[in-house]
Parts: sequence; C-alpha cells; structure tokens
Amino acid sequence: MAVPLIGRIGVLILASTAFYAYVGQLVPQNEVQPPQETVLRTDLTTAEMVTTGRQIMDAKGLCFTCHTIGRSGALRFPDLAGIAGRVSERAPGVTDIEYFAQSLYEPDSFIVPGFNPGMPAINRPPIGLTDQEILCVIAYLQSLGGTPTVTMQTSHKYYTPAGAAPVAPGEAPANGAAPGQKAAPVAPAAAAPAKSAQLKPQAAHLGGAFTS
Amino acid sequence: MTTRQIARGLTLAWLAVLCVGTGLARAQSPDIGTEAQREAGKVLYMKLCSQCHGEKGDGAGYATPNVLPKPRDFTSGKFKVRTTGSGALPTHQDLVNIIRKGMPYTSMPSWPGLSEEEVSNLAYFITTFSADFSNPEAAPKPIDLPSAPASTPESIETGKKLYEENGCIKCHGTLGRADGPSALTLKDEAGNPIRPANLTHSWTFRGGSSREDIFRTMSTGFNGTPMPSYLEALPPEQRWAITDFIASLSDTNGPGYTNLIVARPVQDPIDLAKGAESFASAPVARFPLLGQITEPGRSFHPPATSVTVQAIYDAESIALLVKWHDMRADKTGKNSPSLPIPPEEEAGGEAPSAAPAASETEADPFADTTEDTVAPPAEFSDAVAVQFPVAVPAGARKPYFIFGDSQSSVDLWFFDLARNEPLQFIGRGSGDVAVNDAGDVTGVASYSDGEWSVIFRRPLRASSGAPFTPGQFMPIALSAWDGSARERGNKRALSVWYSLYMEPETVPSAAGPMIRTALIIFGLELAIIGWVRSRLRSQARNEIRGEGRPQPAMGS
Amino acid sequence: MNGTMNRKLALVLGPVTGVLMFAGVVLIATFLTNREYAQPYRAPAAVVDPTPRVEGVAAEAADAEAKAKATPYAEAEYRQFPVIGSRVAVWAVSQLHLLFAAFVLAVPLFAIIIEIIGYKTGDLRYDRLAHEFTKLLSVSFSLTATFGAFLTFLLIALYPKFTNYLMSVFSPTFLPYVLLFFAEAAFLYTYYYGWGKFHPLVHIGLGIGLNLVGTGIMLIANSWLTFMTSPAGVSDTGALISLYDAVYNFTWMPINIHRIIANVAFGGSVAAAYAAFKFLQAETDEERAHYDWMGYIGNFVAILAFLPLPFAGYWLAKEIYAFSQTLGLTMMGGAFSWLFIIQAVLIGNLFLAANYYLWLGMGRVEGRQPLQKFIKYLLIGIALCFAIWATPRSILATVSEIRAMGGSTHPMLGFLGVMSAKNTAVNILILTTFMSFLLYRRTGKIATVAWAKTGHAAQLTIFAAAAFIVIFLGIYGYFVEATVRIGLSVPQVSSVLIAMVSITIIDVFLFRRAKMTGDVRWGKIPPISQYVLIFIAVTFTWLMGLMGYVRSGLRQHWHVYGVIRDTSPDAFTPTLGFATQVVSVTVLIFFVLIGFVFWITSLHDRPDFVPSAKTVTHPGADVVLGGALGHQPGIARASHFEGRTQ
Amino acid sequence: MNITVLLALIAVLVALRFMKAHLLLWAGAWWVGIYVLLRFGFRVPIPASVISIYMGIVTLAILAYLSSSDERREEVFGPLVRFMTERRHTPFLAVTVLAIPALAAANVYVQMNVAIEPPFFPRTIHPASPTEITVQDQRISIDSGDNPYRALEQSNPDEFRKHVENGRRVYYQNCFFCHGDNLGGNGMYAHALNPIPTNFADGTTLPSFRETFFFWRVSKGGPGMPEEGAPWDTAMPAWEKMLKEEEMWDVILFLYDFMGQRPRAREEVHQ
Repeated sequence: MAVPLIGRIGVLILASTAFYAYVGQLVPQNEVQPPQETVLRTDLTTAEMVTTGRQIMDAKGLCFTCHTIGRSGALRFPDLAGIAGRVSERAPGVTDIEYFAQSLYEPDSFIVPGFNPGMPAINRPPIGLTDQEILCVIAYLQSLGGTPTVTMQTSHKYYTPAGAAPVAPGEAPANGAAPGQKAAPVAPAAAAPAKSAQLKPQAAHLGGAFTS
Repeated sequence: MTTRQIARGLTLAWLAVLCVGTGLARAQSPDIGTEAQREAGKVLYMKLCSQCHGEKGDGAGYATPNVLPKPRDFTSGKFKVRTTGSGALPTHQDLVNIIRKGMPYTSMPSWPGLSEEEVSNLAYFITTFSADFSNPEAAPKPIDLPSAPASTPESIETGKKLYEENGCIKCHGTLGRADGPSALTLKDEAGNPIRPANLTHSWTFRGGSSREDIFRTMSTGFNGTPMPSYLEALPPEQRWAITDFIASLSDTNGPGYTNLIVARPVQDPIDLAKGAESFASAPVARFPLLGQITEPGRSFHPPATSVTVQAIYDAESIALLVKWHDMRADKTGKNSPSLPIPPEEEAGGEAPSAAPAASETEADPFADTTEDTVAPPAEFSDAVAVQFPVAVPAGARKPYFIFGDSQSSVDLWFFDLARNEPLQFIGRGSGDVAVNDAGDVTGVASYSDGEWSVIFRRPLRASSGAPFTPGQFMPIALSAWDGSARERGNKRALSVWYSLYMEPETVPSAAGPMIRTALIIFGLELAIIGWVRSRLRSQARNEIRGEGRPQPAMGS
Repeated sequence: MNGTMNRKLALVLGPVTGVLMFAGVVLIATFLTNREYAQPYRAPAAVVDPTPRVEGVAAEAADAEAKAKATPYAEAEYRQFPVIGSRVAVWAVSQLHLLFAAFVLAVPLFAIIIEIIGYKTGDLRYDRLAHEFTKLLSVSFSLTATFGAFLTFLLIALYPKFTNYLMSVFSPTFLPYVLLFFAEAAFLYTYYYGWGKFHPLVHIGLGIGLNLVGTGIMLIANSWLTFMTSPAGVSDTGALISLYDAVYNFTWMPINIHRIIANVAFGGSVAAAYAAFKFLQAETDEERAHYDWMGYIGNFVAILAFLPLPFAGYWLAKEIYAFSQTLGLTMMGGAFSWLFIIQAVLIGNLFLAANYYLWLGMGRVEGRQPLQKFIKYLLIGIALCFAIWATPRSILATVSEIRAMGGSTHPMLGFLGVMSAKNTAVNILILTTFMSFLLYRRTGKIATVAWAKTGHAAQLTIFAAAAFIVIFLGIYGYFVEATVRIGLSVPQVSSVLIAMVSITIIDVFLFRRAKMTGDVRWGKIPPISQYVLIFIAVTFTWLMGLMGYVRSGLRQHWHVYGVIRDTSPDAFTPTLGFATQVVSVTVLIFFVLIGFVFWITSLHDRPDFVPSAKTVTHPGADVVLGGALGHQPGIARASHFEGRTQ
Repeated sequence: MNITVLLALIAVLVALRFMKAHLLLWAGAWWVGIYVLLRFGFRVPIPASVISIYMGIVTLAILAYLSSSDERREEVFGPLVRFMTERRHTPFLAVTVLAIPALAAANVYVQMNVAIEPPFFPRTIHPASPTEITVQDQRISIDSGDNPYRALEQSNPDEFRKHVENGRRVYYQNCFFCHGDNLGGNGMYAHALNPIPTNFADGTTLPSFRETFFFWRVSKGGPGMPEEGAPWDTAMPAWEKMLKEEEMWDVILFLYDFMGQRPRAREEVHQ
C-alpha cells in the first residue's frame, strides 16, 4: 500500500486546491452583470421616446457633463433649455430634426457662436449611442421649447430606419438606403421584442466598443 | 410553557400587590413624580415621543397625519389601557406598562431598550400635560381585577351567549371579525375614525392578548373610544366568561406567519362550486399584509393586516383559496389595480375615509341600528389580487414586488368583488398595469361574517403566465383592497414576495441517496483500516529486519 | 519505506500521477465549460436537414467562400477564445505568467542575501544554499518569458482594440522594458553559470544587478496593469495627457511594494516546497539534514516577508478608496466582500501551518521538550485571531436569523467584522507566530547568563506591552472616525515591529553560550512537516491567484476603469465560486509546471546514464547511444560542490 | 452571553481535568464544547454560516494540536491504530464500521425530510454604489459629493438645526413605519418585510458610510439596487418620486443627529 512520493504530493496539492475551491463555493454567488444595454422597442410612442431620451442623456449619453438645462452665466457648452425654439434662428430652412441630427452626428459642422468646438460625434465611441437612441434624444430635445414630432420610424440625413424604406424581398438588403450614407443597420436589435432584455449581455451591440 | 406560567404568576402577583397598594393609595394624590424626574422625562420625551404625540402632548406631532389610530392626546387625560375605572386617569404603573409594551399593530412601538428609570420618568412627564393629574380628587383608583378562573368549554359557551346579549356584536361582529353593523361608523371623542378590534386576531389587541389583558380591557373600557367599561354592567364571572369566549376566537399562539404556501395535489378534479371544502387537505399559510407605502398613492394603515392562503392542484389546474377579514362586503362601485390616486388624498392620510361627515354627534354604538349609524355604500368595491412573475425566475431576480417592473412583468389575478369573475392584468410597474385578455383565470368569491373567501383557478399551463410544475417554487404576492376605506389602485394592503410550493404527488424515495452515502463512507472506512493495517505490517517487517529508520506512527 | 523501491516506483508512478493531475485539470476544466457561462460560444444545436451530406457540405463551403469574398475587412473589437472563452484564457495565462515572474524575481532577492551572508560569515553552507535556489531560476525564467509571450499574443488576438489602446498610451515604455528584459537574461545567466567563476564580490555585484533589473521590469509592467484599475493622465475620452501620470497612478506604488513583498514570500515558500520535495526524496541523512535546513530557511524567508504584507495591503486599499470610493466599496462591501473571507481562510491557514511547522521543528531537538506545553496557548490565540479575521462583515443569514439579530449586523459579531478587530487580530497573529519562533529558537537551550531572569522578564514585559497596545488601540478604534481608525494601524504595527526587534536582540544576547540540553539534529523532523511546507506553498500560490483576481476583477465591466468599457460577452464579473475554480486550475497547472522545473533541476544531481550490458542488445545501439550521450561520470556527481564551494 | 451554558461547559472541562481524561476525549470535548457555546451560548443566536466558519477553524486547530509532537501523535493515533488492528477489538470495530455509515444514512434521511423551505438567496447587505446618480435633474457624485447642508453645522448652526428638524419631520412622516421610532429597523411594518429594514441604531451602519451613499439608497431605493443586492426584494421606496432633494439630505442629517454619530470622512486624496 505504499503510495509513491509524487502521488502523495500530487494528492496533497489537489486536495488543498480543491478545498479552497470548495470554500469559494460556500460564499454567496453573485454574478455581476454590466449595466443593461437597453434594446429599444420599435413601437415606442413619441411621448415614451421623450422620457427615454431624457434617461439616455442622463446616463449613457453623458450629455450633462457639459450641457445644462436652464442655467445661464459662464457656460462651457450651450444651454439646452428651449433649444427647439432656437433652431429656426440658428439654421434657417432646416427642420429641427435635421438640425439636431447634424449636431449629434457631426457636431463640428455648426458651432454655436461664442462657444468652442469640443463635442464628440455621439454615434461613435466613447459615447456610441445607437441610431435609435439618438432618435429618442432628438425627441427629448424637441420637447424643450417645442413639440416632439419624431417617431422611431423617422428617417433623417444620417439614418434611415429599416421599416421606413421598405425593401422588396429578394433584393440585397440595406442597399436601398441613400447612397453615400451609412448602411441602415439590419433590424435584429431594434426589432427584438421587449422580452429579449436578457440577463446575459447582448452579443451584438450597435454601439461602439468604447462606451464610456 | 414555563415562561408563560411564570409570566402568569408574575401578573397575578402584580395584581395582588396592586390590590394591596390600592388601599394605601386611596388617600394620596396621583403619583406624578418629582420635578427632577419629570425634567429627565421631558428630555427623553422630546427626543423619542414628541414626533407623534407633539411637543405639547396634544397628539399633533409630525407623524400624526399619516398614522391611525391617531397618537394619544395627553392633554385630554384620557387613556385607553388602564387598570382604573371608566373615565379615570391611569396609574403610574399603567403608563409605564404601555410605554414598555407598546400597542401592537399601531405606530406606538414597544420600548424594550429603555431602563426602568427612563420609562418611569417618561410616565411622570406625561402627567404634566393634563391638569387632572395634579388634582387630588382625580387620583386613580385601580379597580378590582379578580384572578382568572380556568377556561372551560362551558364558560366559553356562556361567554358566547353573553357576548351576543351585551351588544358586542354591534361593533365586533357575530364571529368577532370586527364586522358589526356599526363598525364602520365608529369615531373616538376627537372625531377621528376608529376601528373595532378584530377579536379573532388576538395578536393585534392594543392592550395585550393574554386573558388577563382582555379581562382588564373589558372591565375598564377604552377611555375616549366607543369601547365601554363593563365593570358595572356585568359581574366578574360573566366578564371572565366573555373573556374566555374572546380568547377562544383566536389561535393563542399568535398569527403564525409563514413564508410558504404548500399546494397539495388532489385526485378529484377541482370543482369551484364546492368552494372551500376542496381545500380541507391543504395547510393554511398566513401572511402579514402591510400598507403600500412604497409607491405614490400610499396607504399607511389598511384595514386588512393579514391574509390566509391555501392551495391545491389537480391534473389540469391549480386553485388558490384566499381569505381575509373585511369590516363590510363592498360589492358596489368598481375597483382596478390601475385606478389613480389624486396626490391630495395621500397628503391627508386616512381622513376622507368612509366615515360619513353627517354624524357629527357621537354615535352611540349601542343604540338600535338606525339609518344614521350605517355607513353609506362605498364608492369603490373590495378587491383582491394574487401576483406571480410572468416567467419562473431563474435566480434571485424577481419582478419588483409592487406590480413588477419594466424588465420583468407580473401576472395579476385580480378579483373585483363587485363582479362575478376574476380578471387578469399584466403589471410592468405600479404605473403600468394593463388588462390581459387571456381569460385563463376563473374564480368564485363569497363573504360571510366579516370574511371574504375567494377562490382562483387557472390551468397549470395556460396561454399566459408562468407554468406551474410540481416540485417547483413559485414566487407569490398578494394585495387586498378595502372599498370602504377608499382603497383602489396603489392604495391597498399588500405582501412582499412569498413562495408557493407545488408538493409533488409522489415524494422521491430517500433510499437511493441513503444507500449511496452509506456505501461511500463504508468504502472509505475499509480503505483507512486496510491502509493502517498494511502499514503496521510493513513496519513490523522492517523492525524484524532491523532496517529502515523508525517512523512515527501515522506520521505522514 | 525502501529507498530504491521508492525510486523505481516514483519512476513509474511519477508520470502516472502527472497524467492523473493533468486529467484532474481537464476534468475541472470540462466541468467549468459545462456551465452556462460557456453558452455564448456554443454552436446552435444541429438542425435536421434533409439535404444529402456531401451536397450540403459542398454548398456550405461555396456559401462560406462567397460570404468571405463579399465581407469587407473590418477591424475586430473582440475575438473569442474557443471553449473556455477569452476572459478565462487571458486570466489563466496572465496568472501563470505572474506566478513564474514572481518566482523569478523573488528567488534572486533572497539568493543574493543568503550569498552575502555566506560571504560575510564564510560559511559555505549558505553559499551552497544560495546556489541551490538559483538553480531553479533558469528554467523558470524561460517559462516566464514563454507565458509572457503567450499572454501578449492572447491579448492582441482576443482584445485587439483594447490592446491597441494600451499600446497607444504606454508605447514609450515598451523599449525600456525589452531592453531591461535582455539585461535580465544576461545577468541571470551570468549569475547562475558564473557561480564560483568570479571574485565573490563581482558575483554579488551581478546578483544585485539582476535584482535591480528584475525590479525595474516589474515596475514597468505594474504601471500597465495599475493604470487599468486607477487610470490617471488621460482625458475622459482616453486620450493621453501625461505619460508620467499614467505610470505613476494611484495604485502603482502600493502595488509595487505589495508585489515585491509578496513575491519574496511566495518565492520563499516555493523554494521551501522544493526543499521539502528533495527532503522526502532524500536517501542519506546528510541530504535530509541539508534539505531540512533549506526548507527551514525558505519558510523563514516566506513567513518573514509575509508578516508586513497585510499592511501593504491596507495601504493599497486606502489608495483605492482615495481613487474612488465606489471602487473601494465594491471591494470591501460589495461584490468582493466575501472574497476577503476566503482570503481570511487562506491567511489563517498560512499562519496556522507556519506555527505548526515551527512546533514540529521542536522535534529536531533531542529529548522531551518542556516548551511544548505552551503550544496549546499559542494555538488558542491563533484560533481566536483566525476566527475574528474570518468573521464576515455582511453575515450570511436567513431571514429568521436576521430577525433574531435585529438587523443585518449581529450585536456581538458585528464588532468583529470591522477593520479595528481585524487589524488587531492580524497583529496578534503576527506576535503569536513570533512567539512560536522564539519558543522554537530556545528549544533545547537554557540561558546561562547572569541576568537570565531579568532578560526573560523583560522579554515577557515587552511582549505583553505590545499585545496590550495592539488590543487597546483596536478597542479604541471603535470610538473614533474611520479615517482616524485607519491611521491607528500605524502605531499598532510599529509596536509589534518594535517588540519583535527588541525581543530578538535580547534573545540573541540571552542565549549566548547557552547550555545545550539537546543537539539540534537537522533532518530529524517528522516527514509530515515537509508536507506542511508544500501545503504552505500551495496556499501561497492560491492566495496570489485570488489576489490577482480581486485586483483585476475590481474593474468589473471596464477595461480601464471609468475610461474604456468592456463590451465583450465576458464583461460580467463571474461568481466567486467560478473564480476560485479558475484559480484552483491555474494553481494546479502551476504546480505541474513547477514540478517540471524541480525535475529538470534535479537532473543535475542524477548520475549520468551508463548503458548496462543488458539494455544494449543490438550492436548498433551502442554506437547510437554512445554518440548521443557524453560519458562523463564524476562531473555531474560533483555538481553539488561545483564552483567556489569546492 | 448565556451564563448557564458557559458555566456548564466550564464544569464539564473541570470534571475532565479531574478525571485525567485521555487526549482524544479532551479534543472531542473541546470541539463539542465550542460548538455548544456557539450554538446555544449567546442570547442573540449566531447565524449558522458563521458557526460553520468557526467550527472549521476549531477543527483545524484541534487537528494541529493533536499532531504537533511525536508524543501527542502517539497518544492520539496509538489507540486508534490499536483499535483498528488488534484482534480483541474486532467486534467493536465491526460495529463501528457499520454504525458510522448507518448514522450518515440516517442523517441523509433526516436532511431529505426536513420541512420545505423556500429557496434562500443571499444578498450583499451594502452593495457598492454607482459613482454618480441623477436625482431630479441634479447630477450627484457619490464619490466626491457631500451633503450640501453638512457644512452648515460649522458655518451656521441655527440653520443646520432647522435642516435636522426638517429631516426629523420627514423621517416621522415617511420612514418610521419600517425603520422604527428609534431607528432600530423595527417599525410597525418590519414584521412583514424581507429583507428587514436597515437598523441604523446598531452602532456601525451609519459611521461606516458617507452621506452620499445613503442619499443614493434613499433616492433610488429598492428599484435602484444593483444586481448584487438581489434586486426587487427590498421595499425601500425610490424616494425621489415623493420627496424633494433637500428633504432627502435633511433626513440623512437627522439620522446621524439622532444617533449622535458622524458620517465616514472622505479619504484624503494625495498625489
């Protein structure tokens, strides 16, 4: 019954590591998930989009790091209170939706006089809002001094929702979008029903990798 | 059992001392302590008591708008729980006792952490609010509280008769479920609505649940409330008989709250027409209800304090029997989990309750039932809801206990008791409750003697909602609405999540695991013994041969 | 047991055990992959398809080709490691890299000290010991480098975008790192192969150079990983502002110190395990005596380095709190609070085992030992402190238990779960261990100096005073603010340190020319003690793995905390149970590999292969074997004593 | 501490001393004694999880003691080895060998027939907060923020008292139903809640945190719990829906004021 030395040591090592792993099983087991990437439903009403947009601006969008609502005095970035009412004077002849979209997708193309450029493109990292999320943000911005009109099916210069430009079956998908633009994302994430809010993180994010 | 006996003995001894003390105290003015004691009491009072009873002792503290019954107004000199006659001041010891023990199921807590001296000082300070205490004329005289004869079936029977004869039924109801005809109209002297005690829930008695406590309450009455003193009206034996009857109404071991409903399998198909009979085999689970004080539209003191649930299931469906006590069956009006509560109603607390403003004069609950003392029909009907998650939760995460949340919704089985059939709702948060037309749930409801019995039935696997599987735990939560207290929507009594366990028809045998464990251990033992023996043999061999260094036994 | 038989059995069963251990690893790994955790990487269940197989395969291939042609190049953010997933792959490999690196950095550190002692005292035993330690280095060094390269490849392959980002921040540090690595290699090999070939001072100089370079490497690598936990010197969007700040971030210095100390402790324990292994294999009394002594020294180094570790840990925790309270709370109160209970179990085990080893060491001395009767008191002290340390802050209790306690904290245990109590417990543990050491030191000796009584009394007084101060400050800590309380650990530690130093000094003088009641017989220690040494090494390694997990896991779903989010499927923080399983597997792999290192090192001492007449049956074989192997018996045999020791 | 249990244990140990008990018996007595002490010796019972940790440590310590010297090993293992090897013990050995598995099997049977308990999910009592929250359009940093009215304590004590008094009002209109009149987590609804309300009177809860942490808990409540707090079970409301920001800060001031404690100070930032 003599057990060779190597065997004994092996058993000792195996037993000790197994013991510690066992201790590890005794404590509470909590898997901490990263914050949910909200998959927006496609059937949000405009009113819901306004509240969602507000939440996005609070959290993921980090908008209020720089912007304010209803503050005056020395500001880093333009105050957003009543912004929808000022669109016509800033960009005459452009709809407010197009103006907001431009401000979010290409912030440097129009700088409000008196302010320095410095806003990142919101659809790209590090913020990386999805096109749907940006629609909600636009809805909220419209509600500041105006009436929100945008819906989840609204298309603008930078984005055409999948449902808005119906593509005949059999055709190559997504090529129907206006040329030179970002291809419309294939619908899965947007069309995912509300139930798809799973515990596991979504494998396919529309947003960028570096979402801070 | 022994502690009970000791407690009883102590109470008796205390009563005896009181009786002796009474004789001595008769000539003295009330015991209001020294200046220093009252000053010390004042400091404590300001810190611990004034938020409810008010800095002036007038019962108008910060908490007053939101609590029911209202905090005692010390300036009135009227105290509920005493050993003195009707209308008389309490003794110092009475005050000490109530501070120490508190009043169950009200916002008056017990203060076990305070020292004897601190409680005593507080009691002394309280006497400063009413001039009566310094009046030698008003010196409290404890009444005679004779010791208890044993409770017998006969005495209970006598008590039952006396209970009916002496008008107790008017408020407390035939079976003591606080459903008397005038129960809803009661007010205290200050004009605040007040609810009669539910005599089947002795654990909620304000003055304590022991037989001595009940006897004392009946003898002294509750000053300032419609509860009169029977000291003069009934001889002690009769009071004891009623006490025995009242004590027999409740399970003396307290509410026995649990956290689990065990659903028993039944052979015969469940027949709703048979009602509660079918549930005879299922154990009763009682859950505490609390006011919905988490979401706006709060209900701080709902009338229902607990609910009992039983569950059975057959091959196709599961049925739940939910029972709770309600002072009146409100079968008129409407109710729904999504009815809005105007913000101003919450701010006023319970004030606009069913108590009609018309009866300004103090209603005499013992007058013959007239139109005046009957509360008008409620605007809202009674209702009950059973809540399950829409999907069986995989881990710890359940939907939010108040009608779910946006990520995980709940399946509400809602029974508006003004209707004949239950409804189903999907809850995604208290502000987002939508009707679910699945029509899976059927049910019947009945009301008798202050108790609602509601049966819900649903197929084990239905078109909506989570499936019920034997051997599985399912979270369950309940809500109850009392229409006469204007409860609807978020304003209600509710429970947190508990569990419903579907007991499998055949419990897996323990034999397999037992044999496996025994064999493993047996094998280990044999291995150890074999190893020890072989080691010893080889050691012996080595010693004979005289080689090999001596090894300590079992050293390595 | 019989020596030669043991050797033969070991030859046969050694590989078998190796295979078994490997099988164990595979088994556990399989178990891990069976968990839901691995699900995202699984292919969907095969769909029943009526198409004949050949056609289906062809069509699939054609499809795949067409698809590949049509897909434009896109830069990947993440890639998946098969089966176990990227996180576990990078985790295990970096942990292994770290363990070997720690060993390679630590061994020269105490080898050089031992060598210097040997040089100063002229005691050749020390020199031989230092050389023996160094022997373990060269194989470990190449393993470290291999794992380092493996890790780099994994990072580039699995986390390309994030790796790219780190490079953009830290690229200026890469060149110095590589240069230092070359220097490390040069120093290491000259130090090892040049043993005895140079003037001792030159050789010691080489050793010091080796240590400096090694530490430099560690500092640079630490800056990368501490940056991930407590980034500094970059803008909100991650652009580099100051490389100096990025390197010298909040946790860099605490981690440096923590790691140097922990490395020494870890290296010492692994070296002691090596000695234990050799002890158990040894066939002669001299060998046993030597390896007993070596194990003793290794363990001594390990425990000595271990004592200040908790304080370095407190400093690190303080810096983390200062960097971000959220991070601090995540660590101490949130998801990781239970990890520290596991850690307490490990550390308690370490203290217990270290003391136990010392007590067993009393058996080395001849005769019955009167001092052994103190063991039970020491044991009571250790068990009490261990229990206090293992008392959780958030107690795991059922609802009824919580109701009985009147809240989430127990009226009595609540006091044991907080820092004051734990600090006190660890200080007392250290004092107790020191007492064990003192007792061990004086086994078999009786002080003969005139002031012996006074000396003993003074020692006892100092000890009592230190214990009193520690306990007093511990209790006092309940009455002051958290910031003050943290500050109290300084006087606690210093009183313990002062007590240890002063008692040692007294002890040295007290036992000059002491009367010996029994000889110290190195090698005459029960073999169980050697298993204790191995257990200590395993525990240390496991502890390193666990601490690696918490340091890295604290970031949760961030690559760089607050700057770059982890959006990969692995972004979640696994359960502690899962983490401990990964750590266990990593530790097992480490021990398989370190066993390999031991084996390679022990080849030195093997007699050269001499073909016996029986084995050579073919005439041609003689030529082949003769050509392949050098016949130089004698040199290898004497390799024990090569170099200066000869 | 339950004195009777303690005295009984001491009595047993003293008796063993006089009996000159065998080492093995001593070890057993200590093990059982400590278990009895932990299990029954405290007025407020110690949770089972902690007892198992302690007993694990005690087991290790006793094993270490028993094997810490040759003599003791001989004393302990000698009888055991003799029991297992000597012929005269064979009947007893056989009985023991059969009895132990039988006991274990009985234990399995008992374990399988205990009353059904609903699944128990442990939760982290004080989960980590986010770094920043938004309450009623205000961004509040949990890390670096502070109670805006705390500074008044020094600069304007009268104003500070007003805030505390306002906090007192808020507490007794909203919080005491669960957290109790004396902040002991024993309000009138505590019996109906799981997890039970936080006990602020336990001496350690308040001073262990900064006020911003409580502000997070008060404003976001149960729905704002992170995953590790086993969400959705706590009935703590998200008070931002019902109270003003100032009221929430005030009520936190009141908690500290009532208990006479101070919040955890912010760690000095150096570098």
